Amino acid sequence: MELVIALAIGVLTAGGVFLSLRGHTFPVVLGLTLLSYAVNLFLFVMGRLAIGLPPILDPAASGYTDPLPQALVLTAIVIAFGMTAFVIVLALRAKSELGNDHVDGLHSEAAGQERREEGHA
Amino acid sequence: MIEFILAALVLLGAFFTLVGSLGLFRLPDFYMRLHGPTKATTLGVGAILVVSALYFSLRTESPSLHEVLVTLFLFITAPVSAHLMAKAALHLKLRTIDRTQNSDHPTA
Amino acid sequence: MSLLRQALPHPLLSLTLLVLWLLLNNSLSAGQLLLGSLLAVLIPRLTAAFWPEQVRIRRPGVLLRFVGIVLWDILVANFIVARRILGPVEALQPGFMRIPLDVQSPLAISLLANTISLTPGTVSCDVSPDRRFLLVHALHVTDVEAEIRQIKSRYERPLQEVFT
Amino acid sequence: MSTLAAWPVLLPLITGFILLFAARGGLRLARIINLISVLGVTALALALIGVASDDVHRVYALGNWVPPFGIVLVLDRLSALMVGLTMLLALASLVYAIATDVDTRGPHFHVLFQLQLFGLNGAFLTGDVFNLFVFFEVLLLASYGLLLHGGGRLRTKAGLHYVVINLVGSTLFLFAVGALYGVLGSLNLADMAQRVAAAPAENHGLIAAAGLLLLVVFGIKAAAFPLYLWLPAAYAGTSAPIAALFAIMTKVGLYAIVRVHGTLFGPEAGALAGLISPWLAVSGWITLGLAALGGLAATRLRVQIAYLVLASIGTLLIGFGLATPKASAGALYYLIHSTLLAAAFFLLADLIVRARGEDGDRLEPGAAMPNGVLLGALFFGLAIALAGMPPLSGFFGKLLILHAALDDAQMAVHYAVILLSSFVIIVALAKSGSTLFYQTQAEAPSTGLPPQKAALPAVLGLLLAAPLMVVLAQPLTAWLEATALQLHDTRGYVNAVLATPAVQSAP
Amino acid sequence: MLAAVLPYAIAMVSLALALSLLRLLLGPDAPDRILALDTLYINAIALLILFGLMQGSALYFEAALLIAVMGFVGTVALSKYLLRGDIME
Amino acid sequence: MNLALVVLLPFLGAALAAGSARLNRLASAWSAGAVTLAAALTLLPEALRVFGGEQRVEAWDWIPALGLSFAFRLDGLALLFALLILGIGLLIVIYARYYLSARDSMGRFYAYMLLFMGSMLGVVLSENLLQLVVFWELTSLSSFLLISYWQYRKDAREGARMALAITGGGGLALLAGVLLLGHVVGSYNLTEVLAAGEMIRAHPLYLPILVLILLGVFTKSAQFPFHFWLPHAMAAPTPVSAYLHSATMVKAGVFLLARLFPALSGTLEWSVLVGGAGLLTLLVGAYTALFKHDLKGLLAYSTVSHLGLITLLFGFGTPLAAVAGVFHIINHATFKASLFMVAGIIDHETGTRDMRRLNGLLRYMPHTAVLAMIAAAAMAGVPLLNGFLSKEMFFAEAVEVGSQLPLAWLIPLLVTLAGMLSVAYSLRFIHDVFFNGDPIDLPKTPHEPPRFMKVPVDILVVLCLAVGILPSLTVGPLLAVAVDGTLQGQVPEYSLALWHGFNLPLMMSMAALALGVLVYVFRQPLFAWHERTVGRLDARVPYHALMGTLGRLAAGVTQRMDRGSLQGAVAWLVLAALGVTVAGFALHHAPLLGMAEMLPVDAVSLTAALALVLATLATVRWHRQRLTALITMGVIGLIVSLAFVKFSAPDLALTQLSVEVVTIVLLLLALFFLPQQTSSESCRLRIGRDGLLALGAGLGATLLTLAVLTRPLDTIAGYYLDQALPGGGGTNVVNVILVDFRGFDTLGEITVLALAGLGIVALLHGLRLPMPAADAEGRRWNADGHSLIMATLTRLLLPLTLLVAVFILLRGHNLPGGGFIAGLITAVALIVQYLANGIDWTEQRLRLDMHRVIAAGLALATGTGLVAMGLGFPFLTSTFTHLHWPVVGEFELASAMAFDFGVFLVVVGATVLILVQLGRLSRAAERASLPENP
Ligand code: NA
Ligand code: NA
Repeated sequence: MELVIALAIGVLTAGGVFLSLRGHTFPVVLGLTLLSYAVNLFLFVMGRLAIGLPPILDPAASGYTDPLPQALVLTAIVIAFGMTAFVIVLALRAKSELGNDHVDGLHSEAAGQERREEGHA
Repeated sequence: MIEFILAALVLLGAFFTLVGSLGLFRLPDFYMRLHGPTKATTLGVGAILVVSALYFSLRTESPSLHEVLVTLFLFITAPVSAHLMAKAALHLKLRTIDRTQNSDHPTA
Repeated sequence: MSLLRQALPHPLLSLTLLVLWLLLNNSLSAGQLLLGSLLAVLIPRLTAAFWPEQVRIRRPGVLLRFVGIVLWDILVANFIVARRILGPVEALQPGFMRIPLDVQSPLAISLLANTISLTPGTVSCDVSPDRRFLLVHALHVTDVEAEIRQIKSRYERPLQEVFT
Repeated sequence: MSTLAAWPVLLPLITGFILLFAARGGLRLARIINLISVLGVTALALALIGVASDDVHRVYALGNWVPPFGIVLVLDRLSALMVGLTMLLALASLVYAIATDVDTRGPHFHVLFQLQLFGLNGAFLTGDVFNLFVFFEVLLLASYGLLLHGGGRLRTKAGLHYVVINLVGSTLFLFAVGALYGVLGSLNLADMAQRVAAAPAENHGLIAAAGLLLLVVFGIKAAAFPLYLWLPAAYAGTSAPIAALFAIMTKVGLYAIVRVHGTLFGPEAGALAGLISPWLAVSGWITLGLAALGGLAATRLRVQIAYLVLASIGTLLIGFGLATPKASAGALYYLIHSTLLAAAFFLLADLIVRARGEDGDRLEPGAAMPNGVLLGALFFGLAIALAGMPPLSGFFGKLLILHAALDDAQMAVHYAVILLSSFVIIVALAKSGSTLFYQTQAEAPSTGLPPQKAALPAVLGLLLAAPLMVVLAQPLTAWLEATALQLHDTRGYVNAVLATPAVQSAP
Repeated sequence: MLAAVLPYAIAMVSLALALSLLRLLLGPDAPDRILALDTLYINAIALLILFGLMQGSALYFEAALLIAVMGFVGTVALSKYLLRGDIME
Repeated sequence: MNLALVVLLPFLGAALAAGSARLNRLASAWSAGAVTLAAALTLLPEALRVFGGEQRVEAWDWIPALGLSFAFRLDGLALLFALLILGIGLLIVIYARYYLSARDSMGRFYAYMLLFMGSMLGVVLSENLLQLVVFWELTSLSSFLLISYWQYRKDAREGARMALAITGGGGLALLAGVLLLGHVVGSYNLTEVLAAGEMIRAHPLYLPILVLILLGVFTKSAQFPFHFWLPHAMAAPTPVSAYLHSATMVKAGVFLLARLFPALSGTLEWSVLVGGAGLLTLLVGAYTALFKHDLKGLLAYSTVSHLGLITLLFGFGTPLAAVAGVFHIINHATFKASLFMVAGIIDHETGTRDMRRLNGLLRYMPHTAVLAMIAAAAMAGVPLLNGFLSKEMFFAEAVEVGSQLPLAWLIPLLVTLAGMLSVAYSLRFIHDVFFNGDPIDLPKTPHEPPRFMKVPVDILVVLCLAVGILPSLTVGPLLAVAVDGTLQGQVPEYSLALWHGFNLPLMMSMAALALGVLVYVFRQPLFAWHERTVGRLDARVPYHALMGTLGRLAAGVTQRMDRGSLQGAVAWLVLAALGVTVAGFALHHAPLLGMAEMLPVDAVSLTAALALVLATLATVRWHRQRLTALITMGVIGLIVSLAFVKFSAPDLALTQLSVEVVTIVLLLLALFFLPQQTSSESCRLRIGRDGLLALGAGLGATLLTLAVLTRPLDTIAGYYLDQALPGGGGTNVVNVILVDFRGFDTLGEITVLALAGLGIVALLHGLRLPMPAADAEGRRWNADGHSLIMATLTRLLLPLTLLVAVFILLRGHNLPGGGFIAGLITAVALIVQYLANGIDWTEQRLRLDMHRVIAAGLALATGTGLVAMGLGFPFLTSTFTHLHWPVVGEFELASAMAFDFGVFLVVVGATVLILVQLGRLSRAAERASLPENP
């Protein structure tokens, strides 16, 4: 089972990284979301896998899984949601300010010229 | 006896759930596919929920009826979903299979 | 009366909420009854603005009968639809139906559309903007007119009796 | 249990929601509330520096849950110093923002500002690794809002890059913290340090990998090579008071490295001791080199200053990478210097842009500026300080690091990189200063405006640090040496934190 | 007895899940995919209840309830997007 | 205290001069003079004690950790330099007052001048070597200010920058050298360093130390090949040239040679490096000087040459050579300063410095001409003038040292040649300017300068004569103490007599004089040859080439790295993360995987995992069809939620499910304003690169996960399970952790959410985006805005959903649920109303300012923590109690519940705020008439 989970995390990570490396805002947001799925699962399984041992105290329970990673993941999910919301709105703002939805606000040929105007070299 | 009923109901529920998805999978146009999930699943899920209600009521020896709520919400929300999806499909003028009657569906 | 109206703008809703609360908690304890009643009063008041009009149920008996019929139809419909899904696709004769509407209140129309979607092989697709027709898709229909009559008598009439 | 550690964190949060409640009260009210709060917390922070000087770790167990189970705040010399530094910057930045009406250019400036402080102070004080993550997110999200405040093309693009990179960074943070928890089973820094020291050898590879992953995360914040690419555009693009406040932002990353890695992989960590030193050094060399070249290549003043910030980071990485108390003390001196003066430089750049009018901050000859002599003198002073030339603080900071590097095996490389990059920076600043202030076109009519009177105290106040740190070098370096010793005494830290008792009953 | 049939029930629901996913991947049109996602949610409700029965635990019920309460919102929003583009007007 | 005061007075004076200039133009000149005098007077008592044989040291702690003390030293060498700096400084102050024109700012000039004076005094009076470096760099900075004094002139700006680059850069090398030197000696104090010569020379670091220090020396003293900055520094006003670039600053280098002579000299390396540089500079400078048409250019190269001479003397390494070196420092300072002032007078009175136009000035300014002739004769080494004496000593040492080398004649020959050139250019300075026919086309009619402009020159020329004729009576005592200071007591026998007999050095002098005259007489063919060949060489070329290369390198590297590309930055980030992870494992030779047992796989999990993988691949494959990708993402979210259920995390499942729904709505709201399809943008190469990075990252994540999961876990979790009920009052341990054990995290987390809301409001402020009128295929949008059925049924749902939310909220402490999930349910219930009924309709019915809801939530959550503080417990300390009420029965009240309600409020407020603000964007937008992607 651990191998299955590890592979799932791996695939999510790979997909997330690939999309994060795209040149337009929306795919990047999708990539970041995939990454957050991946890392939430990762963080979660750091308490090790346990089936049928939810950390809800019950005299009849045979044991409990580690509750701490769950609390951390919950926090992480919320934070990731806030971040996703922010970045998607930022993508809109960027589209408005930059005129298109490329992450660098332009298409590659014009990039060099603009960089010079921005004063970086 | 009750065990048997529970077992049968569980299998029935699972069966309908499967049939719903099967319909979704194999029916030839969108409007036909829409029937699978919106219906078969209601009973599928419903039967399983009944089992759950009975099972936990028996096990804890106190009534467990909150499963009813799931059904209630599904009965309200599933048709809304179906309606909007159909509306979207109509708007997009999705193809129907040729033998569909009134396929020019005089505008609603 | 008006004071009661203010306190309980939608008594039926309040009752529903109380029942649901007890269902949710799987409990009939005094505490839950009290808490449920409190919520049954509070939530309708908080959401009163979303429900400005009164929902009047004229004939509760008809309503109960209607619910029974619908549940039965759903049960039957599932088997029918299951058979059709599992059977040969070529045998299916799908079609659209335009059902003229007699009910006019939004709630009644919505409940009718809802019922149609939940029952035998039909899905409500759209309501005409003038609310005079309901467009329904049927998975398998041989006699469209008969089907329309059936729907109108079996579902629309009771609804019209309950909500006018 | 002393509640002192809690207030620099809580007060900004409280001010934050008060400001949110008072949102309808108008800008004036928001300014007054914000200013009063910042003044108060600054005073408190400076007092805390005094309090922390007794070498005691003041541990505050939130929720009265004893470590390692609850979250702790730890006030020691270093955290007090960082909080103090943050508040000084905040004060200058806020005064400048109000004086130049930057806060009118978009909604919620003041709330974001206070919550930024909440995040920063929290990050500096927390003794818990996951809580550090949370505060990082708080300070990042606040910084996104502030960075983008006012909008504009370059700012938005830079902001987008900054945000996306940091979001990937946050993911990495969780991977690293998760892996560390998965192998160590704790989140309290002190407890983790103990567990690292006791870890069986077969876990060392995993711990090292997770630790280095965490270094990458902090490296993004610190803008260490190769993770610095967000910095030049972000700092050059945002509004001046925010760029000034952001001078502390990169230091958060450095602080986290020093605190977290210093504790986890400190002298007690056995085979894992000193895990990151070589990485810091190499990254520092490249960062510093690239920063110097970037500063020389810059064609806009604010980009150049951004690269100067980057250069200071490279120097600091080298300094902290030396991993001796002596070097850390020097690096801390340099850290204070570079933070305050980089901030001053961003504010000054804004005044220069204002005075140059349509010429902006392009490093091209323009019309003579109103109050050009004053601005030129300030520029000269800041350039000297940031280039690390005598007699201002930058020189002495660099000197302390160079001196500490004498004992290091890589001494020759440290020297070559630091001194050559200093040379390049001197050339770069001489060029830009000469272009801006000397090469003016007398016949061109000026479109610029003189500096706002109320904005000058912010610049001058920060600039004052440069001579002050030299004049007061003796007590300052003595204090920083003690701070570095406390920092390197990881055993002391661990013992102090883990021995914290719960409050039994109300006094 | 229940315990004996539960794995089969779960297997059937899993198969249903797979079929829904296939439809989602096959499309061909956006409404097909939306419908498939909606069905996946319903399948998940069944799966959750069955899992609860298997574990003998009522703790998974709320997840099912939550899907029933909120699952349709995604479907509705996606459909409305196809219809109007602007889903909140 | 006195020594420190001597150094500090000019710095204070700089402020005085700048300030007083505001009152009166001349006030700054007066204050500068007064300050210089004051410093000299302060020095006087100390100087007397040095003449009495003492070495004065004053020290205060500065940065003890560094070995840096605020320390001053006055011995003979320091005294000599201090006197030069103050004495010539005073003369320059007087001279400059007449030199500067009405449009030059006197305040600025004198302020810079005094800054320089203080810095230079600091260099020569420092006891601590690090402090010496501080002042050393200050001289570079003040020199920059002085050279660029006429900032509107391009040559001034460039000359200043060049000087700063070369001398400042040399200063950095010096700093390194000094640090190493102090490291070797164990102290930066001269007293210790000078006493440790043996040890230093034997140390393995000796050569690096020597090279680094010499880099400082050679750049400062304009030694070949760093000499070229000095002629360009001549763009400075002439008083500056006279003061800094002949008499004092350029002497800082040779001062340091003298200063460290006991510590560093006496090795082969020293002789080769110092001597070699000196000799080359001597010759190159003298040769170039001859061909300069600019008066100041000639003097500049002559200065270069004389600095080379002094360097060569120290390079000889013998005590007698050091004596000659110190002596020539004095002599050169006097005659060269006067010559520069003369050049300034000529420039001032004629308007040009071009010797091709300046002719026959003797007629117009005879007094000046006489002064010039005497000073030039001193420069040429004519007997009875001071230059002659030191040059004789130089020739004698050249012969002496040369005789020990294989080619004994070589050095004497070369120095004679240099002497010859020196005579030739000195002759040219006189003949070409004051004789040689009539002036050509001068801008002004020349005449004598104001009286007091000549006084400083008078004084210096008198000194040249006095020293030349009566050396022992005049310079003797000063030279004696200076030499004593230089050699630290090892003073050799030397004689200052005019006549040492008819010896080889005298013959060399005579030859140089005679040959020099000849060279000048037959200069025409020589000049023509020079113009054709050597004259085309420009020593700046390597400098400009270097600077050009540096600039191109900077631009190239910076452009390559900082290309403003997010993709590049993210790629670096991924690469770094991968690299360190691999390195972490690789460097510690520990096994990747552990030995812990794994759980068996079941078919359902496998199906779900497969579905997850497929959905992920679909998302990646179809990321350009954005809506499709959004739907496949929904699948992933659902399966992740199921995984949470499967592995015992009901709270997480609930949270993930709720967040999923909100996220879909959020992304759809945004997608409306974005292109619905992404244009193909990536080339194959980039896809390949990104694919590799992605694969690496995926593999890394998989292995990292396995590495952890195959190891046993020893965690602090047991404490939470034990304490949740007795200590936290709840049975849902995850919730107790969230609201109690780690409530502070949660407080931060809701702050993040609040910040996201506020940040988004700020981002959307004033944002206007065109709204597409049709979808991607160009279909117009459906006309029916709100579905009747949806509107009606969702209104029905609202109270029911709120009830569920309350249920989830209240049970959270004991069972799965809690404020966050309840908040999301509530938010979704409200959002659905917006979706179904529109913003206006909903807002008329929901009169809640979400900002205030957020604020209230934060306040409530923080407030519960503060209450605990008020009771004397730490922030967020929780309490709970079980109450027994009649009828109601037993129930629990926990402060954590109030905290959780705060969480609830923030979540509701922030979520609704975010989505509705985003939804509102379409109100501000104009409907575009045409679809965006036809
Ligand atoms: Na039907
Ligand atoms: Na909208």
